[in-house]
Amino acid sequence: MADAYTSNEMMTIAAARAMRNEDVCFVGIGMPSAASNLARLTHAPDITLIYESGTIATKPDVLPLSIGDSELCETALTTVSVPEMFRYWLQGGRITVGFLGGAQIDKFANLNTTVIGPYDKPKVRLPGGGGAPEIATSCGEIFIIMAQGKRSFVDKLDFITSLGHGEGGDHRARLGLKTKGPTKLVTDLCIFQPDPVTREMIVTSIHPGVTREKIQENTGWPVRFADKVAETPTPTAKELETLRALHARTAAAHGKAA
Amino acid sequence: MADAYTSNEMMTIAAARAMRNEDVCFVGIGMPSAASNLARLTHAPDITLIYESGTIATKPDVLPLSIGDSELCETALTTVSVPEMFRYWLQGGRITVGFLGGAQIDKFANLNTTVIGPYDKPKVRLPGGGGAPEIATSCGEIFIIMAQGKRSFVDKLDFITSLGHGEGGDHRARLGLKTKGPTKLVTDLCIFQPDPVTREMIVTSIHPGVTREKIQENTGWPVRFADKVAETPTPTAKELETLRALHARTAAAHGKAA
Amino acid sequence: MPRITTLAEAVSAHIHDGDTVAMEGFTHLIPHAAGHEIIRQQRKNLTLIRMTPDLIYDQMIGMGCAKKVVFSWGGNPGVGSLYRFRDAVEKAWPAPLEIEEHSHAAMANAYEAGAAGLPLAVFRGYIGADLPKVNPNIKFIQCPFTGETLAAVPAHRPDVAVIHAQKADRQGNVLIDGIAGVQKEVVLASKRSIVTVEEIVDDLKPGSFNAVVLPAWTVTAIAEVPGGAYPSYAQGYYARDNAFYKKWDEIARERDTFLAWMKANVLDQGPEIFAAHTRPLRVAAE
Amino acid sequence: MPRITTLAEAVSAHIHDGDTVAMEGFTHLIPHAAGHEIIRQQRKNLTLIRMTPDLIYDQMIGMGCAKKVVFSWGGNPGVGSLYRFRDAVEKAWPAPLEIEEHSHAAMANAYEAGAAGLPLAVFRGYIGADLPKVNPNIKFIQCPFTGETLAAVPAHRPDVAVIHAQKADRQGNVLIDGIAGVQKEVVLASKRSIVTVEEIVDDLKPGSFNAVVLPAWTVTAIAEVPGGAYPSYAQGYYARDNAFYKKWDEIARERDTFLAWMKANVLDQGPEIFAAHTRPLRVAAE
Repeated sequence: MADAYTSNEMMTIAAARAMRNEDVCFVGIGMPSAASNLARLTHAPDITLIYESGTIATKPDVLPLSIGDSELCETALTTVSVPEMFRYWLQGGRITVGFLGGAQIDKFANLNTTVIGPYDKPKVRLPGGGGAPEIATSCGEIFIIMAQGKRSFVDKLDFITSLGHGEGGDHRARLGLKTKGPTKLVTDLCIFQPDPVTREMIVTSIHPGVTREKIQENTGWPVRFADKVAETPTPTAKELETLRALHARTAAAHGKAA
Repeated sequence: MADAYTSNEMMTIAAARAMRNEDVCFVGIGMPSAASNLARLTHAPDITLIYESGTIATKPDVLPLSIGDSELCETALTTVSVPEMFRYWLQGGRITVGFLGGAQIDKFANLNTTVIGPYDKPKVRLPGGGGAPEIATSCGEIFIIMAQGKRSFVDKLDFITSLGHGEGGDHRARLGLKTKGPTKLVTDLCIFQPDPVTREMIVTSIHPGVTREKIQENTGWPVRFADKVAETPTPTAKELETLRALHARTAAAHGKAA
Repeated sequence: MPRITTLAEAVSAHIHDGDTVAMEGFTHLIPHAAGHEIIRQQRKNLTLIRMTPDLIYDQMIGMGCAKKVVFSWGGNPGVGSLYRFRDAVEKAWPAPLEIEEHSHAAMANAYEAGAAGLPLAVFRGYIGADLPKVNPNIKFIQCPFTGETLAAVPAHRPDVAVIHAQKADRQGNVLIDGIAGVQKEVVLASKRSIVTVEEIVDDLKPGSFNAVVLPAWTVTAIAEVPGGAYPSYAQGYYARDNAFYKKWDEIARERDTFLAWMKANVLDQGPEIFAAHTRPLRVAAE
Repeated sequence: MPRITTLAEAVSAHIHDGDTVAMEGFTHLIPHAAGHEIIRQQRKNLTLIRMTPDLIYDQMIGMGCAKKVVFSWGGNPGVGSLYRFRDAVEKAWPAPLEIEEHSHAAMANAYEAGAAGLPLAVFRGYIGADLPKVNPNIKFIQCPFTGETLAAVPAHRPDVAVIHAQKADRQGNVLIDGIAGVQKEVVLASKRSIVTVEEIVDDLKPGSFNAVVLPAWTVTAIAEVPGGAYPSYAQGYYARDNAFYKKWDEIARERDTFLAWMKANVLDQGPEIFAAHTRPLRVAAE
């Protein structure tokens, strides 16, 4: 059995496992970056990582703090302009998996990273959508990584920054979309996947030691569980070791420049 | 006085003289390329020459046969893609002078390089417009270089490949254009410039030894002459020498590769 | 030909109160020294365009230079909030701040369209998103060939572009290497442009025929400001100071610590202090 | 990952009768060897897209591969006519040839739009020109912000792109250096792609972070064909044979001289003959 691990590590590792060697991923900063690079350093060595700064097929040795650290450019196959990134690569339909997160999510995996409160008089002004509105619709499918909590897993979003499954059912198709939208929502407690018909995100795998009650307590809508819910395999020693080494290298590198 | 010179040399030299040191020129192959580079090698050393192959600020030592000879790339400040050339540089309004020529021209300097005869059943299928339709409207002004003759200087074009002054008067302005269109038409016999009001091309300078009758004989519409018609200064020794050396270097270079 | 001059003269000559200014740099090559100079010269009522208004706009907003920000992501990358930006939006301090908000795709396309001399950018965007409800500058058009509905935004056409680049030659041609962001587009889209560079050299020595170069005649003014992108970075010159980005979180959180930092590090200084940031890394590279 | 294979196999596997094929190269890096292989494999009813259908399409049209050409300039650059192209358009020899004619700006924008996954390209074009009267694929739209009328053409989305490039590495990443034309765009716009290269190397060694590179997963098949662009050129490998372009004027003027040349130099040969054209210049470069 592996060492003790944090729920954050479990979340990152569960997300990394979802990624395939042949994927072309549009990676955001933070957890998605850690998960993608963990996948690359473990079971998916040939995975293609693309950051919206224009760096294509990067293989960073440490995690970038920003979306455009020099590490990304130096280890990339090539670096293109940002308009080209959004036109040829994202809109061009060349990305198989996009990663997203947010401040709020609803049961159809729509996301809010714009405002808490009314748009014109926000209680909290969040950073905004960045690439998310078009990542959500242009990538083949979307993986979402978010720690669960009642303030973030909400019944109704204050603002739809990026589309998930909209109002559910065939809403994406009715909007003319052929991409799948969110196929996985990985949290610190469990993994959600969309119901094939209603497209509501339902729990399909629960992380070790987590109860259904705990999941419900941290979710602002009545949670649905799949008929067969799996237990997420615990992190392997290799997964943990690789992730921790990556974080240690990153901390050392980012501290150094001070 | 300079040596004897051909009417072709006079035409190229007269066109070169029209170019200014501060111009940014979109250069086509053949006479425009010779004239532009002659200007660069004589009175306009800092002129910026751009070829539609994407080569910006080229300083070729020999004239290219094609629009994309390696000489252009090797001597350029930088080389951009062809979509970028047409979007950022031509459409972006960054070109002060465009050069055009054609198989047919009318008195408003509209040009035909598409077909002789009906479009669907052409008597002669010409190469087509290439960059001309947008060069004609996007450049600050247009210089045209064409040898005169009744078959090319016609009363009515078989096809309008690129707009000159349209039907004359304020036709360009009515089409929403702010660029000047053809401001100079340099031939082997004379120089035409547009009448300020009607925009008909009228003769403003006649090459040495050429008569008004000869110009009319080689023009398919009743030629108008300006109130004051100048005599084009004969080529200087330096102009002729530079042009001939350029052609000699070019012939040697193009032959060599055989 | 651009005038090669001092940063103070370039800002004084080309940026006026009320101008629309776009200072770009996608994480890399952010023109921090130029931002400080604009603050020192107390420009007011600027409309600031930038995809990622991070520290540089946080500082300018907090010092009262801006009346409006056009943007797509306003945060401290990898760290968190921009407190001065939030204070202006949420509490109108030091002044109310108007915002016009887009997605990255829209902003990148709007710069591209501006560089291309078009009035609008057309792209597949904003599907199912709420921004079109709050931003009247997002419209939709129909493709006349397929009937597909596509998003449209107006092209960006700033009065002034401000960027930082690695090198200019003495004729004023500018070379960018590495993450090029939208820097070329913003210069080509703007009426005027100011470029700060790490160094002015005899020969740009681009490594490829297709290097990212802005010809001299597309640039209005150039100033040599070594270290001028700090705490952002200049590929080949010095690294991003990730630790400072984290430190900014503390500095900017409260108004008084922010103002004290700005006085000590901006108002009482000049562009020459940026050179200090390049030194340790320059030595390492030599 | 692209399959690294022979040219014959790549053409056989990926180009079918009736396909829409775009073979690009703006003067530089024109895929002549691939064109010859398509002729040898007797493909028929192809719709051929190309900005400048010069010698390569003159040969394919004259040998009966094409039913339609989509183009913007059909000539022998700096020399004159394409006699086989003209013979097909003017006299339907060896078969009638449908044409769809655009301007360069429209073609370049249509490739760009194809690469960008859009259904159409929007640009300022065709003002006062006659092509919109004869080409129903040229339409006009109105800018919803300014009211300006702009031209629109459908994006190019070929079945197959064929290009020549300097290098590929063993993973199948492709490097283009010098005049890059629309080659990157045509590969990204097409369903499949065949790239011939001068050489396959261990390391692409791009000279700049921003080099023009097609990642392996955007390319379908790669074949090493040294000299494969001749009589066009490959920057850094061999020069354009300008004299041959002039000579083509004589060869192609009459049907019988054309057919004789094609038999001797194409039908009775294989892609390996292209290597001969690189030799003298390779030696010179070493």
